[in-house]
Amino acid sequence: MVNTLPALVIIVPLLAALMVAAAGFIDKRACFPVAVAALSVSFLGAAALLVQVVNTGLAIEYRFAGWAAPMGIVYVIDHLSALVLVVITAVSLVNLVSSKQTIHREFADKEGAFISLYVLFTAGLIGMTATGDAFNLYVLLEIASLSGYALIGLGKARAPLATLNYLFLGTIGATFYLLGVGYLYIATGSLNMADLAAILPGMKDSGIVLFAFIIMLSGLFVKMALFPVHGWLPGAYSQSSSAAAGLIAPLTTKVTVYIMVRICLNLFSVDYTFHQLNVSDFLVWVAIATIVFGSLSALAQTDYKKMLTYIIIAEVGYMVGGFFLGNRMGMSGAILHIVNDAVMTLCLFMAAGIFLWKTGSEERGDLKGLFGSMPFTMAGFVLAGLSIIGVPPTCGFFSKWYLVSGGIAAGQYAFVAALLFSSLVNAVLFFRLFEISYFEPFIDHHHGSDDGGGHGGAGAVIQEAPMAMLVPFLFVSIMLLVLGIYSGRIVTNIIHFAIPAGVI
Amino acid sequence: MIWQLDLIILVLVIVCAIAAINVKDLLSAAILLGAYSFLLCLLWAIMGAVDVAFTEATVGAGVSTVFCVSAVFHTTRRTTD
Amino acid sequence: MDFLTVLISRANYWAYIILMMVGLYAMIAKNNLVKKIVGMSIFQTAVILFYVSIGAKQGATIPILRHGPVPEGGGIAHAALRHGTDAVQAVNYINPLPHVLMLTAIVVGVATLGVALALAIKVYKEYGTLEENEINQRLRRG
Amino acid sequence: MKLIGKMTILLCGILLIVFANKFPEFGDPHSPASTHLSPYYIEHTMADTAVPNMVTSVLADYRGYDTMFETTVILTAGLACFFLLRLPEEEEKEIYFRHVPTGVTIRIEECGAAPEDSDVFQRIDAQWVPRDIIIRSTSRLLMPFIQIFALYVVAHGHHSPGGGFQGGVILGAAVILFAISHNLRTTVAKISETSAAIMSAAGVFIYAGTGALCVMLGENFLNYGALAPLLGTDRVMARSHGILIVEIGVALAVMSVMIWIYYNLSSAGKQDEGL
Repeated sequence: MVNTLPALVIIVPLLAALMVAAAGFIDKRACFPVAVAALSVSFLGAAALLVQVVNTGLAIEYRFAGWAAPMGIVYVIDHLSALVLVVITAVSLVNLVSSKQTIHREFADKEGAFISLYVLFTAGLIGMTATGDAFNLYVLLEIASLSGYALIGLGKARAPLATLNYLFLGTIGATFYLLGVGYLYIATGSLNMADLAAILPGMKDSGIVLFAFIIMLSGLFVKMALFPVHGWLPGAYSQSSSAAAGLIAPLTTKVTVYIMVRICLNLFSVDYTFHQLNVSDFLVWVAIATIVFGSLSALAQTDYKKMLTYIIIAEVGYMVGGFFLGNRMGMSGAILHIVNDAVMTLCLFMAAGIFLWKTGSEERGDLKGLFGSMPFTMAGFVLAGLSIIGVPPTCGFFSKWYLVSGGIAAGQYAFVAALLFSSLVNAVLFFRLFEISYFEPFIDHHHGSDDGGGHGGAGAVIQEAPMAMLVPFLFVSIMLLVLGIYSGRIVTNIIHFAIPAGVI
Repeated sequence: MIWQLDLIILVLVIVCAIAAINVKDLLSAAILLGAYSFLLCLLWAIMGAVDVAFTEATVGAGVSTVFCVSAVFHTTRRTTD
Repeated sequence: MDFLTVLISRANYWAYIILMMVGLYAMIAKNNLVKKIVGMSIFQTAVILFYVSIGAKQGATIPILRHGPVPEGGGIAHAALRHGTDAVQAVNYINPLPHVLMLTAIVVGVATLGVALALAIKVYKEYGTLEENEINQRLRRG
Repeated sequence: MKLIGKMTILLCGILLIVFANKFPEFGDPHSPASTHLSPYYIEHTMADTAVPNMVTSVLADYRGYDTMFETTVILTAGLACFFLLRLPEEEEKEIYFRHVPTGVTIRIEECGAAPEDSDVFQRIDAQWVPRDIIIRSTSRLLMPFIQIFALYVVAHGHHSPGGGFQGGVILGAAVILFAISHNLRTTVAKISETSAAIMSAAGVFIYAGTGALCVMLGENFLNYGALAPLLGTDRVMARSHGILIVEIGVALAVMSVMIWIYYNLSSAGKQDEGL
């Protein structure tokens, strides 16, 4: 009996997306339940896969069309991809559930198309994570990108222009990746990652392979918004609607980092990436520049959604830098941070969505007095802020701890300093937000009245977000604590096996 | 494969590409892009990639050009570069 | 004659690089959004040219097996086939794999083109121009 | 900015040319690309799938999973264009009609009663231009031939160049030709946007559903061999038929998405007069 779980994880969302696309023109009410059901099945499948992989300790292979590895396309689910799959499906599901009303209000006629693109985007990311074929990854990357452009493109007034820039850079990135695959193909004649990994050690000194490595990584760097090529990210994400931002902001950059990790570790070996080529120091410096740049730009923003987008850029720097430290601590930190950062970013963007719903604006000043009127939401927001800063019981602390220890072990003190600097900046940013929302009185823009309450909005009436938004949000913010408490287990049971034995 | 033909078409392809991005009229740019795609289709046909050539002839030279023209029709032909 | 052999063996690779750079130049340095989209299209097709060049094989025929009645005294490929499918020699047929990959890439290209043009139309509706510097001026003014 | 761009491009170009000199000779039959994987496809396509056109067999069988997502990419583009561009239909202040036999244009204001859109009274827009009768009749004459050729391309993809994509695009092009030579309203009246959208989803569904059927029959996704009992043939012929089924799905999806994208692009989402 074949284990069909790896196929189900992606096929169910794909079929659901098709049904939703058609249902959008027949009966709009069917769209949302079908999408939620499909994403739930996908999430349960991913969780089951993770349990299977952890219990058996072996990677699961699924052969599409029944052809064995180099001839056909296979899915390979190992510790790393199973972990990322769970994160992708969970984030997508929670965000969809929480933004039901927003989608309904913002895209009245196009609800079906939006949900269909949403599910297609998720399916693309799932496929990118699970695939064991270098070219198949490109196709799925394009699905995720195209649906991402569409989701972002229908936002605020400047969204189309920002999205068009994103599309140009995204296409350059994807085409560079495709070119890299072509170089590998001309050198080896194969497209399967495992097959390539077996052939490549024999041609270490080949210039073609070197260039394939360079161009694939540069393509991915464009896609993940590393420092010199980050320009598309802040505009695109801050102009998008909150339902789309809550899906795309947490996932796109993290999955791209995951692809980078996978290409460096499983396609080109650890030996090639870290010993044959002396690029890791250079890339750590690029990451440091990204962190410093992201943090400084975030300081300059008054629009909190734009501030969050610059924080995302800094976080990309954490992960890339941590990975290229080249030791076990740093890599564990980077991989753990993929998980934690996805959840933290989701939490922050959900909070931003609730604030937008409440105040109708994304200016920092308009958060005044929200502690008084939305105590639960603000409690969750404080947790998310503390996690981004890296305060102990939350998950942000643990991944940062691994990254810092990795940096010290590798002797990269500049990286450690950049991490601490960025935490400091985050502290400044978030305490400023807390201050505004705690001490300044709430102004209700909808009714144009100032309740004139004292500190903490003593006279304010509690007016929480609707349950459908609040419950998922609080669930995610509690997950921040849970992930923090269990992060030791995640590292020893899953991430430990995801890093090849050669890394010390 | 006849290499003389190959070289001539390669040169024409490059000329078309450069013309498409330098011409001062967007409608001409769209048409030149179509011509570029069609020349590439010829190139692939003589290189033996018949299926790719067929697809490029229908998709690249056919439908893409129509899309470009309709987009130009709804925006503007004017360009400064 | 030496230069000529080098030219023949490398011309396709050089041409793909030139096309790629032309496309990249248009995407980075051009001011007009539709010009950038045209550049993007050229950029993507350059990679397709590269892949198809990988698949080329001297002295081989198109990747469709000769089937049905075989004429008397056909080419090498036909002669090999006269003894049934077992005699198919890989040397006689062009590598089909890059062609398959590039069918996918062409389709991805037209999909991206469609979405990009849709966005360009939206930008034009918003700002009334396709020139980036004019759009930036308008944004700065208010 | 422009200077930096030019410098980067020059650098990239030089780098690419340097590395390109390390490639195997152009057309070398002994290069890794021609010796590692591709001989398997060339030598086994007949025995495995009974399809002489290797490109079709690799496209729809060995790497059929890629092709399914390729079709999905097209669907995504259709959805994206609709999502980005489509404007809600609203009542216009004034509408124009043209009385076809006399060529008189009638303007009807908000309160007036509009005639039915028919052969006699044709709804037009302010920027209407007369359509040439020669072009109209010629394209009407050509359409069936184009469509027949497209069907041939779809069905004959096993034995000659062609297949679902090419055939689908040609089918779509026939409709686009009709829309260009007549006008968009006439075309939308024949193939509505809703049916184009549903057909494009259905086309991909045929592909993915065939795969899912194989899973239900207890084999791997897209392993058409599992369909053998249903089709009443042996496993090899079942693969050949399976390829035909998914090619039909691809053709349906590609045709309707091309039409759908054209509807939205050519009218900037208004779906009125069109080009």
